[in-house]
Amino acid sequence: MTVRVQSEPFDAGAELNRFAQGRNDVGAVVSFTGVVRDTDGNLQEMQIEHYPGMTEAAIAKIVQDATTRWGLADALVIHRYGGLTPGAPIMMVATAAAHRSAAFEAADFLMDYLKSRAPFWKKEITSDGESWVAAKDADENALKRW
Amino acid sequence: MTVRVQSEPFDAGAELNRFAQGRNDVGAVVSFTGVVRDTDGNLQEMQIEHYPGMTEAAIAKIVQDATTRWGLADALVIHRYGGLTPGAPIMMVATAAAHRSAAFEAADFLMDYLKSRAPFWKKEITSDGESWVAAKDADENALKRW
Amino acid sequence: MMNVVYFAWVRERIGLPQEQVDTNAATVADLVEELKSREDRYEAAFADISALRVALDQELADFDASLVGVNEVAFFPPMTGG
Amino acid sequence: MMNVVYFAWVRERIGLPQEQVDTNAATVADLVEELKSREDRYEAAFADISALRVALDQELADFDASLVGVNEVAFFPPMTGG
Repeated sequence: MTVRVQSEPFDAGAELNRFAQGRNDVGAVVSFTGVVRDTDGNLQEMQIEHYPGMTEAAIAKIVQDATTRWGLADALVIHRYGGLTPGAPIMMVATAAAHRSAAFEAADFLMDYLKSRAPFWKKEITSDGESWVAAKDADENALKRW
Repeated sequence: MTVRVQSEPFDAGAELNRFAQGRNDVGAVVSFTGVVRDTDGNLQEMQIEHYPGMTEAAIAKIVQDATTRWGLADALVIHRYGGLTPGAPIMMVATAAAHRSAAFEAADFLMDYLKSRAPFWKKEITSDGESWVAAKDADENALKRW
Repeated sequence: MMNVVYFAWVRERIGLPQEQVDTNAATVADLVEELKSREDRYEAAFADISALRVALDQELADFDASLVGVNEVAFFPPMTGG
Repeated sequence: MMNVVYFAWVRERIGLPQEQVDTNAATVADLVEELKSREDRYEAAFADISALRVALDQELADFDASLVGVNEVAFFPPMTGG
Protein backbone atom coordinates (compact mmCIF):
# COMPACT_ATOMS: atom_id res chain seq x y z
CA MET A 1 0.00 0.00 0.00
CA THR A 2 1.35 3.40 -1.00
CA VAL A 3 -0.09 6.79 0.03
CA ARG A 4 1.62 10.01 -1.01
CA VAL A 5 0.44 13.59 -0.45
CA GLN A 6 2.71 16.00 -2.27
CA SER A 7 2.91 19.36 -4.01
CA GLU A 8 5.26 18.10 -6.76
CA PRO A 9 3.91 16.72 -10.03
CA PHE A 10 3.96 12.93 -10.48
CA ASP A 11 4.41 10.73 -13.53
CA ALA A 12 1.22 8.64 -13.76
CA GLY A 13 2.68 6.29 -16.39
CA ALA A 14 5.84 5.61 -14.39
CA GLU A 15 3.74 5.06 -11.25
CA LEU A 16 1.49 2.62 -13.13
CA ASN A 17 4.48 0.66 -14.43
CA ARG A 18 6.07 0.44 -10.98
CA PHE A 19 2.78 -0.56 -9.34
CA ALA A 20 2.20 -4.23 -8.41
CA GLN A 21 5.27 -5.31 -10.39
CA GLY A 22 6.64 -8.82 -10.11
CA ARG A 23 3.50 -10.38 -8.65
CA ASN A 24 2.10 -13.47 -10.37
CA ASP A 25 -1.20 -13.35 -8.45
CA VAL A 26 -2.33 -10.08 -10.07
CA GLY A 27 -4.56 -10.38 -13.12
CA ALA A 28 -6.11 -6.90 -13.13
CA VAL A 29 -4.80 -3.39 -12.54
CA VAL A 30 -7.12 -0.37 -12.63
CA SER A 31 -5.90 3.21 -12.46
CA PHE A 32 -7.74 6.50 -12.16
CA THR A 33 -6.09 9.84 -12.87
CA GLY A 34 -7.83 13.09 -12.00
CA VAL A 35 -6.85 16.02 -14.22
CA VAL A 36 -7.44 19.78 -13.84
CA ARG A 37 -10.29 20.46 -16.28
CA ASP A 38 -10.90 23.83 -17.87
CA THR A 39 -14.41 23.58 -19.29
CA ASP A 40 -14.98 27.29 -19.88
CA GLY A 41 -11.48 28.09 -21.11
CA ASN A 42 -10.85 30.72 -18.45
CA LEU A 43 -9.17 28.70 -15.69
CA GLN A 44 -5.77 30.04 -14.71
CA GLU A 45 -5.01 27.85 -11.72
CA MET A 46 -6.52 25.27 -9.42
CA GLN A 47 -5.38 25.68 -5.83
CA ILE A 48 -5.66 22.69 -3.54
CA GLU A 49 -5.55 23.11 0.22
CA HIS A 50 -5.36 20.19 2.63
CA TYR A 51 -5.08 19.32 6.31
CA PRO A 52 -1.57 17.92 6.88
CA GLY A 53 -1.63 14.92 9.16
CA MET A 54 -5.34 14.26 8.89
CA THR A 55 -5.03 13.89 5.09
CA GLU A 56 -2.55 11.04 5.24
CA ALA A 57 -4.44 9.27 8.05
CA ALA A 58 -7.83 9.60 6.32
CA ILE A 59 -6.47 8.28 3.01
CA ALA A 60 -4.65 5.39 4.72
CA LYS A 61 -7.90 4.34 6.42
CA ILE A 62 -9.86 4.44 3.16
CA VAL A 63 -7.16 2.42 1.37
CA GLN A 64 -7.08 -0.11 4.21
CA ASP A 65 -10.88 -0.50 4.05
CA ALA A 66 -10.74 -1.09 0.27
CA THR A 67 -7.84 -3.55 0.55
CA THR A 68 -9.66 -5.66 3.12
CA ARG A 69 -13.05 -5.54 1.44
CA TRP A 70 -11.85 -6.49 -2.06
CA GLY A 71 -8.77 -8.54 -1.11
CA LEU A 72 -6.49 -6.25 -3.09
CA ALA A 73 -2.95 -7.37 -3.84
CA ASP A 74 -1.88 -3.72 -3.74
CA ALA A 75 -3.26 -0.17 -3.76
CA LEU A 76 -1.81 3.25 -4.49
CA VAL A 77 -3.03 6.80 -3.84
CA ILE A 78 -1.14 9.94 -4.80
CA HIS A 79 -2.79 13.33 -4.23
CA ARG A 80 -1.27 16.74 -4.90
CA TYR A 81 -1.84 20.05 -3.15
CA GLY A 82 -0.81 23.61 -4.02
CA GLY A 83 -1.24 25.42 -7.34
CA LEU A 84 -1.99 23.33 -10.43
CA THR A 85 -2.42 24.43 -14.05
CA PRO A 86 -5.14 23.17 -16.44
CA GLY A 87 -4.31 19.73 -17.81
CA ALA A 88 -2.09 18.85 -14.84
CA PRO A 89 -2.72 15.59 -12.96
CA ILE A 90 -4.30 16.25 -9.55
CA MET A 91 -4.25 12.77 -8.15
CA MET A 92 -4.17 9.10 -9.03
CA VAL A 93 -5.46 5.86 -7.61
CA ALA A 94 -4.40 2.35 -8.62
CA THR A 95 -5.69 -1.04 -7.51
CA ALA A 96 -4.37 -4.54 -8.21
CA ALA A 97 -6.37 -7.74 -7.75
CA ALA A 98 -6.70 -11.25 -9.11
CA HIS A 99 -9.87 -10.39 -11.03
CA ARG A 100 -11.15 -7.31 -12.83
CA SER A 101 -14.37 -6.77 -10.88
CA ALA A 102 -12.48 -6.37 -7.59
CA ALA A 103 -9.95 -3.97 -9.13
CA PHE A 104 -12.71 -1.87 -10.75
CA GLU A 105 -14.98 -1.71 -7.71
CA ALA A 106 -12.15 -0.92 -5.30
CA ALA A 107 -10.87 1.93 -7.50
CA ASP A 108 -14.40 3.32 -7.83
CA PHE A 109 -14.87 3.08 -4.03
CA LEU A 110 -11.52 4.77 -3.36
CA MET A 111 -12.46 7.68 -5.61
CA ASP A 112 -15.87 8.13 -3.99
CA TYR A 113 -14.37 8.18 -0.51
CA LEU A 114 -11.35 10.32 -1.36
CA LYS A 115 -13.70 12.85 -2.93
CA SER A 116 -15.83 13.34 0.18
CA ARG A 117 -13.79 12.07 3.14
CA ALA A 118 -10.19 13.15 2.53
CA PRO A 119 -9.60 16.74 3.70
CA PHE A 120 -8.85 18.55 0.44
CA TRP A 121 -10.47 21.75 -0.81
CA LYS A 122 -10.24 23.07 -4.35
CA LYS A 123 -10.30 26.71 -5.38
CA GLU A 124 -10.50 27.84 -8.99
CA ILE A 125 -8.68 30.99 -10.09
CA THR A 126 -10.22 32.21 -13.35
CA SER A 127 -9.96 35.40 -15.36
CA ASP A 128 -13.26 36.37 -13.70
CA GLY A 129 -12.02 35.93 -10.13
CA GLU A 130 -11.63 33.08 -7.68
CA SER A 131 -14.09 30.68 -6.09
CA TRP A 132 -14.07 27.59 -3.92
CA VAL A 133 -15.37 24.48 -5.64
CA ALA A 134 -18.65 23.48 -3.96
CA ALA A 135 -19.18 19.89 -2.86
CA LYS A 136 -21.90 18.13 -4.86
CA ASP A 137 -24.81 16.30 -3.27
CA ALA A 138 -24.16 13.59 -5.87
CA ASP A 139 -20.70 13.00 -4.42
CA GLU A 140 -22.06 12.56 -0.90
CA ASN A 141 -24.84 10.32 -2.22
CA ALA A 142 -22.30 8.20 -4.11
CA LEU A 143 -21.00 6.91 -0.76
CA LYS A 144 -24.31 5.15 -0.16
CA ARG A 145 -23.47 2.73 -2.99
CA TRP A 146 -20.89 0.99 -0.82
CA MET B 1 -9.99 6.45 -30.61
CA THR B 2 -7.11 3.99 -30.82
CA VAL B 3 -7.41 0.22 -31.35
CA ARG B 4 -4.29 -1.94 -31.67
CA VAL B 5 -4.09 -5.73 -31.95
CA GLN B 6 -0.49 -6.85 -31.79
CA SER B 7 1.86 -9.66 -30.76
CA GLU B 8 4.53 -7.28 -29.40
CA PRO B 9 4.58 -6.20 -25.74
CA PHE B 10 3.37 -2.67 -24.98
CA ASP B 11 4.36 -0.15 -22.31
CA ALA B 12 1.17 0.53 -20.31
CA GLY B 13 2.69 3.53 -18.52
CA ALA B 14 3.87 5.17 -21.74
CA GLU B 15 0.47 4.52 -23.34
CA LEU B 16 -1.29 6.08 -20.35
CA ASN B 17 0.91 9.17 -20.48
CA ARG B 18 0.33 9.60 -24.23
CA PHE B 19 -3.42 9.06 -23.90
CA ALA B 20 -5.75 12.08 -23.98
CA GLN B 21 -2.82 14.47 -23.69
CA GLY B 22 -3.29 18.19 -24.24
CA ARG B 23 -7.05 18.22 -23.76
CA ASN B 24 -8.48 20.68 -21.26
CA ASP B 25 -11.95 19.09 -21.30
CA VAL B 26 -10.74 15.84 -19.69
CA GLY B 27 -11.07 15.57 -15.91
CA ALA B 28 -10.91 11.80 -15.53
CA VAL B 29 -8.81 9.04 -17.08
CA VAL B 30 -9.38 5.39 -16.18
CA SER B 31 -7.12 2.56 -17.32
CA PHE B 32 -7.39 -1.19 -17.02
CA THR B 33 -4.45 -3.51 -17.59
CA GLY B 34 -4.95 -7.26 -17.85
CA VAL B 35 -1.96 -9.31 -16.75
CA VAL B 36 -1.11 -13.01 -17.19
CA ARG B 37 -1.85 -14.50 -13.77
CA ASP B 38 -0.20 -17.65 -12.46
CA THR B 39 -2.33 -18.65 -9.48
CA ASP B 40 -1.01 -22.19 -9.09
CA GLY B 41 2.63 -21.42 -9.84
CA ASN B 42 2.83 -23.86 -12.76
CA LEU B 43 1.96 -21.65 -15.72
CA GLN B 44 4.64 -21.65 -18.41
CA GLU B 45 2.88 -19.70 -21.13
CA MET B 46 -0.46 -18.16 -22.06
CA GLN B 47 -1.18 -18.48 -25.77
CA ILE B 48 -3.71 -16.10 -27.27
CA GLU B 49 -5.33 -16.85 -30.62
CA HIS B 50 -7.53 -14.36 -32.46
CA TYR B 51 -9.49 -13.86 -35.67
CA PRO B 52 -7.58 -11.26 -37.74
CA GLY B 53 -9.93 -8.79 -39.33
CA MET B 54 -12.93 -9.61 -37.19
CA THR B 55 -10.96 -8.75 -34.04
CA GLU B 56 -10.22 -5.18 -35.09
CA ALA B 57 -13.78 -4.63 -36.37
CA ALA B 58 -15.41 -6.07 -33.25
CA ILE B 59 -13.25 -3.97 -30.92
CA ALA B 60 -13.81 -0.81 -32.96
CA LYS B 61 -17.57 -1.31 -32.72
CA ILE B 62 -17.45 -1.83 -28.93
CA VAL B 63 -15.27 1.27 -28.51
CA GLN B 64 -17.60 3.30 -30.72
CA ASP B 65 -20.61 2.20 -28.65
CA ALA B 66 -18.87 3.21 -25.40
CA THR B 67 -17.72 6.55 -26.81
CA THR B 68 -21.24 7.48 -27.89
CA ARG B 69 -22.97 6.22 -24.77
CA TRP B 70 -20.67 7.95 -22.24
CA GLY B 71 -19.58 10.92 -24.37
CA LEU B 72 -15.93 9.95 -24.05
CA ALA B 73 -13.25 12.44 -25.04
CA ASP B 74 -11.04 9.51 -26.06
CA ALA B 75 -10.72 5.74 -25.75
CA LEU B 76 -7.88 3.27 -26.22
CA VAL B 77 -7.75 -0.52 -26.56
CA ILE B 78 -4.58 -2.56 -27.03
CA HIS B 79 -4.82 -6.37 -27.07
CA ARG B 80 -1.97 -8.80 -27.63
CA TYR B 81 -1.99 -12.24 -29.22
CA GLY B 82 0.64 -15.00 -29.38
CA GLY B 83 2.68 -16.46 -26.50
CA LEU B 84 2.81 -14.51 -23.22
CA THR B 85 4.70 -15.28 -20.01
CA PRO B 86 3.29 -14.93 -16.46
CA GLY B 87 3.26 -11.31 -15.30
CA ALA B 88 3.16 -9.97 -18.89
CA PRO B 89 0.46 -7.44 -19.81
CA ILE B 90 -2.20 -9.04 -22.05
CA MET B 91 -4.23 -5.99 -22.90
CA MET B 92 -5.17 -2.52 -21.79
CA VAL B 93 -8.13 -0.20 -22.01
CA ALA B 94 -8.19 3.52 -21.27
CA THR B 95 -11.08 5.99 -21.23
CA ALA B 96 -11.08 9.78 -20.88
CA ALA B 97 -14.11 11.86 -19.94
CA ALA B 98 -15.06 15.09 -18.21
CA HIS B 99 -16.23 13.26 -15.08
CA ARG B 100 -15.12 10.15 -13.22
CA SER B 101 -18.37 8.18 -13.37
CA ALA B 102 -18.39 8.20 -17.19
CA ALA B 103 -14.73 7.18 -17.38
CA PHE B 104 -15.22 4.35 -14.86
CA GLU B 105 -18.43 2.97 -16.36
CA ALA B 106 -17.12 3.11 -19.92
CA ALA B 107 -13.92 1.24 -18.98
CA ASP B 108 -15.94 -1.39 -17.11
CA PHE B 109 -18.29 -1.76 -20.12
CA LEU B 110 -15.36 -2.05 -22.54
CA MET B 111 -13.83 -4.84 -20.47
CA ASP B 112 -17.09 -6.77 -20.22
CA TYR B 113 -17.64 -6.60 -23.97
CA LEU B 114 -14.04 -7.28 -24.96
CA LYS B 115 -14.09 -10.34 -22.73
CA SER B 116 -17.09 -11.97 -24.40
CA ARG B 117 -17.48 -10.31 -27.81
CA ALA B 118 -13.98 -9.82 -29.21
CA PRO B 119 -12.68 -13.01 -30.91
CA PHE B 120 -9.78 -13.99 -28.66
CA TRP B 121 -9.15 -17.41 -27.15
CA LYS B 122 -6.69 -18.17 -24.36
CA LYS B 123 -4.80 -21.41 -23.85
CA GLU B 124 -2.73 -22.13 -20.76
CA ILE B 125 0.46 -24.15 -21.05
CA THR B 126 1.36 -25.52 -17.63
CA SER B 127 3.82 -28.11 -16.39
CA ASP B 128 0.81 -30.50 -16.29
CA GLY B 129 -0.18 -29.98 -19.93
CA GLU B 130 -2.22 -27.49 -21.91
CA SER B 131 -5.84 -26.44 -21.79
CA TRP B 132 -8.14 -23.84 -23.34
CA VAL B 133 -9.51 -21.34 -20.85
CA ALA B 134 -13.28 -21.87 -20.57
CA ALA B 135 -15.63 -18.91 -20.85
CA LYS B 136 -17.43 -18.19 -17.58
CA ASP B 137 -21.20 -17.80 -17.32
CA ALA B 138 -20.45 -14.79 -15.10
CA ASP B 139 -18.72 -13.07 -18.00
CA GLU B 140 -21.68 -13.58 -20.30
CA ASN B 141 -24.07 -12.49 -17.56
CA ALA B 142 -22.00 -9.34 -16.94
CA LEU B 143 -23.16 -8.04 -20.34
CA LYS B 144 -26.71 -7.79 -19.02
CA ARG B 145 -25.64 -4.97 -16.73
CA TRP B 146 -25.38 -2.58 -19.68
CA MET C 1 -17.30 -22.49 -52.53
CA MET C 2 -17.44 -21.36 -48.92
CA ASN C 3 -14.37 -20.33 -46.93
CA VAL C 4 -14.74 -22.05 -43.54
CA VAL C 5 -12.41 -21.10 -40.67
CA TYR C 6 -11.89 -22.66 -37.25
CA PHE C 7 -10.39 -21.32 -34.03
CA ALA C 8 -9.15 -22.64 -30.68
CA TRP C 9 -10.20 -26.21 -29.85
CA VAL C 10 -12.52 -26.37 -32.88
CA ARG C 11 -9.45 -25.83 -35.06
CA GLU C 12 -7.51 -28.44 -33.09
CA ARG C 13 -10.26 -31.08 -33.34
CA ILE C 14 -10.77 -30.55 -37.06
CA GLY C 15 -7.01 -30.39 -37.59
CA LEU C 16 -6.84 -27.35 -39.83
CA PRO C 17 -7.36 -23.59 -39.51
CA GLN C 18 -9.42 -23.15 -42.66
CA GLU C 19 -10.64 -24.84 -45.78
CA GLN C 20 -12.73 -24.29 -48.90
CA VAL C 21 -15.99 -26.25 -48.72
CA ASP C 22 -18.13 -27.03 -51.75
CA THR C 23 -21.62 -26.74 -50.32
CA ASN C 24 -25.21 -25.79 -51.09
CA ALA C 25 -26.21 -25.65 -47.42
CA ALA C 26 -28.95 -23.06 -46.88
CA THR C 27 -28.14 -22.32 -43.24
CA VAL C 28 -25.26 -22.62 -40.78
CA ALA C 29 -27.00 -25.60 -39.16
CA ASP C 30 -27.25 -27.34 -42.55
CA LEU C 31 -23.53 -26.75 -43.14
CA VAL C 32 -22.74 -28.22 -39.73
CA GLU C 33 -24.76 -31.35 -40.55
CA GLU C 34 -22.96 -31.69 -43.88
CA LEU C 35 -19.54 -31.44 -42.23
CA LYS C 36 -20.49 -33.87 -39.42
CA SER C 37 -21.51 -36.49 -41.99
CA ARG C 38 -18.10 -36.27 -43.65
CA GLU C 39 -15.61 -37.44 -41.05
CA ASP C 40 -15.30 -38.23 -37.33
CA ARG C 41 -13.15 -35.16 -36.64
CA TYR C 42 -16.07 -32.91 -37.66
CA GLU C 43 -18.43 -35.01 -35.56
CA ALA C 44 -16.04 -34.46 -32.61
CA ALA C 45 -15.81 -30.71 -33.17
CA PHE C 46 -19.53 -30.13 -33.66
CA ALA C 47 -20.85 -32.65 -31.11
CA ASP C 48 -22.26 -29.94 -28.83
CA ILE C 49 -23.46 -26.97 -30.85
CA SER C 50 -24.42 -25.05 -27.68
CA ALA C 51 -20.70 -24.88 -26.82
CA LEU C 52 -19.93 -23.15 -30.12
CA ARG C 53 -20.26 -19.72 -31.68
CA VAL C 54 -20.46 -18.83 -35.36
CA ALA C 55 -19.55 -15.72 -37.33
CA LEU C 56 -20.66 -14.99 -40.90
CA ASP C 57 -18.31 -12.70 -42.81
CA GLN C 58 -16.76 -11.79 -39.44
CA GLU C 59 -19.98 -10.88 -37.63
CA LEU C 60 -21.50 -13.03 -34.89
CA ALA C 61 -24.59 -14.90 -36.10
CA ASP C 62 -26.99 -17.68 -35.11
CA PHE C 63 -26.90 -21.28 -36.27
CA ASP C 64 -30.20 -20.86 -38.10
CA ALA C 65 -28.86 -17.92 -40.12
CA SER C 66 -28.94 -18.10 -43.92
CA LEU C 67 -25.72 -18.61 -45.87
CA VAL C 68 -27.00 -16.74 -48.93
CA GLY C 69 -24.36 -14.22 -50.01
CA VAL C 70 -21.93 -15.31 -47.30
CA ASN C 71 -18.24 -15.77 -48.20
CA GLU C 72 -16.75 -16.83 -44.88
CA VAL C 73 -18.11 -18.93 -42.03
CA ALA C 74 -16.14 -19.15 -38.76
CA PHE C 75 -16.68 -21.65 -35.95
CA PHE C 76 -15.17 -21.21 -32.50
CA PRO C 77 -15.80 -21.64 -28.76
CA PRO C 78 -17.10 -18.74 -26.64
CA MET C 79 -14.51 -15.95 -26.58
CA THR C 80 -12.11 -15.53 -23.68
CA GLY C 81 -10.36 -12.23 -24.36
CA GLY C 82 -9.56 -9.40 -22.01
CA MET D 1 -6.15 26.02 25.66
CA MET D 2 -7.63 24.55 22.48
CA ASN D 3 -5.86 24.57 19.11
CA VAL D 4 -8.49 25.65 16.57
CA VAL D 5 -7.74 25.37 12.85
CA TYR D 6 -9.64 26.60 9.80
CA PHE D 7 -9.54 25.60 6.14
CA ALA D 8 -10.75 26.91 2.80
CA TRP D 9 -13.38 29.68 2.98
CA VAL D 10 -13.75 29.25 6.75
CA ARG D 11 -10.08 30.20 7.04
CA GLU D 12 -10.60 33.12 4.66
CA ARG D 13 -13.62 34.51 6.52
CA ILE D 14 -11.96 34.23 9.92
CA GLY D 15 -8.73 35.60 8.50
CA LEU D 16 -6.26 33.14 10.00
CA PRO D 17 -5.37 29.46 9.59
CA GLN D 18 -5.25 28.62 13.29
CA GLU D 19 -5.31 30.04 16.79
CA GLN D 20 -5.14 29.05 20.44
CA VAL D 21 -8.52 29.55 22.11
CA ASP D 22 -8.99 29.76 25.86
CA THR D 23 -12.29 27.97 26.34
CA ASN D 24 -14.31 25.79 28.68
CA ALA D 25 -16.86 24.88 26.02
CA ALA D 26 -18.20 21.38 26.61
CA THR D 27 -19.12 20.61 23.00
CA VAL D 28 -18.22 21.73 19.49
CA ALA D 29 -21.55 23.58 19.27
CA ASP D 30 -20.74 25.45 22.48
CA LEU D 31 -17.33 26.43 21.09
CA VAL D 32 -18.99 27.69 17.89
CA GLU D 33 -21.38 29.86 19.95
CA GLU D 34 -18.47 31.26 21.95
CA LEU D 35 -16.55 32.16 18.81
CA LYS D 36 -19.62 33.70 17.14
CA SER D 37 -20.16 35.98 20.14
CA ARG D 38 -16.62 37.31 19.81
CA GLU D 39 -16.44 39.08 16.46
CA ASP D 40 -18.35 39.52 13.22
CA ARG D 41 -15.83 37.48 11.22
CA TYR D 42 -16.69 34.37 13.30
CA GLU D 43 -20.38 35.15 12.89
CA ALA D 44 -19.78 35.23 9.11
CA ALA D 45 -17.84 31.96 9.10
CA PHE D 46 -20.26 30.02 11.29
CA ALA D 47 -23.53 31.55 10.03
CA ASP D 48 -24.70 28.25 8.47
CA ILE D 49 -23.45 25.29 10.49
CA SER D 50 -25.02 22.82 8.03
CA ALA D 51 -22.48 24.02 5.43
CA LEU D 52 -19.59 23.10 7.71
CA ARG D 53 -17.74 20.02 8.84
CA VAL D 54 -15.70 19.54 12.02
CA ALA D 55 -12.80 17.27 12.93
CA LEU D 56 -11.59 16.57 16.47
CA ASP D 57 -7.93 15.62 16.70
CA GLN D 58 -8.04 15.01 12.95
CA GLU D 59 -11.08 12.73 12.88
CA LEU D 60 -14.46 13.76 11.50
CA ALA D 61 -16.99 14.40 14.28
CA ASP D 62 -20.44 15.89 14.91
CA PHE D 63 -21.22 19.34 16.25
CA ASP D 64 -22.69 17.87 19.43
CA ALA D 65 -19.49 15.93 20.18
CA SER D 66 -17.75 16.50 23.52
CA LEU D 67 -14.46 18.44 23.66
CA VAL D 68 -13.20 16.58 26.71
CA GLY D 69 -9.63 15.44 26.06
CA VAL D 70 -9.53 17.09 22.65
CA ASN D 71 -6.41 19.04 21.64
CA GLU D 72 -7.33 20.22 18.15
CA VAL D 73 -10.63 21.29 16.60
CA ALA D 74 -10.79 21.91 12.84
CA PHE D 75 -13.59 23.66 10.95
CA PHE D 76 -13.96 23.47 7.19
CA PRO D 77 -16.47 23.18 4.33
CA PRO D 78 -17.38 19.80 2.83
CA MET D 79 -14.32 18.26 1.19
CA THR D 80 -13.73 18.48 -2.54
CA GLY D 81 -10.74 16.24 -3.18
CA GLY D 82 -10.18 13.68 -5.90
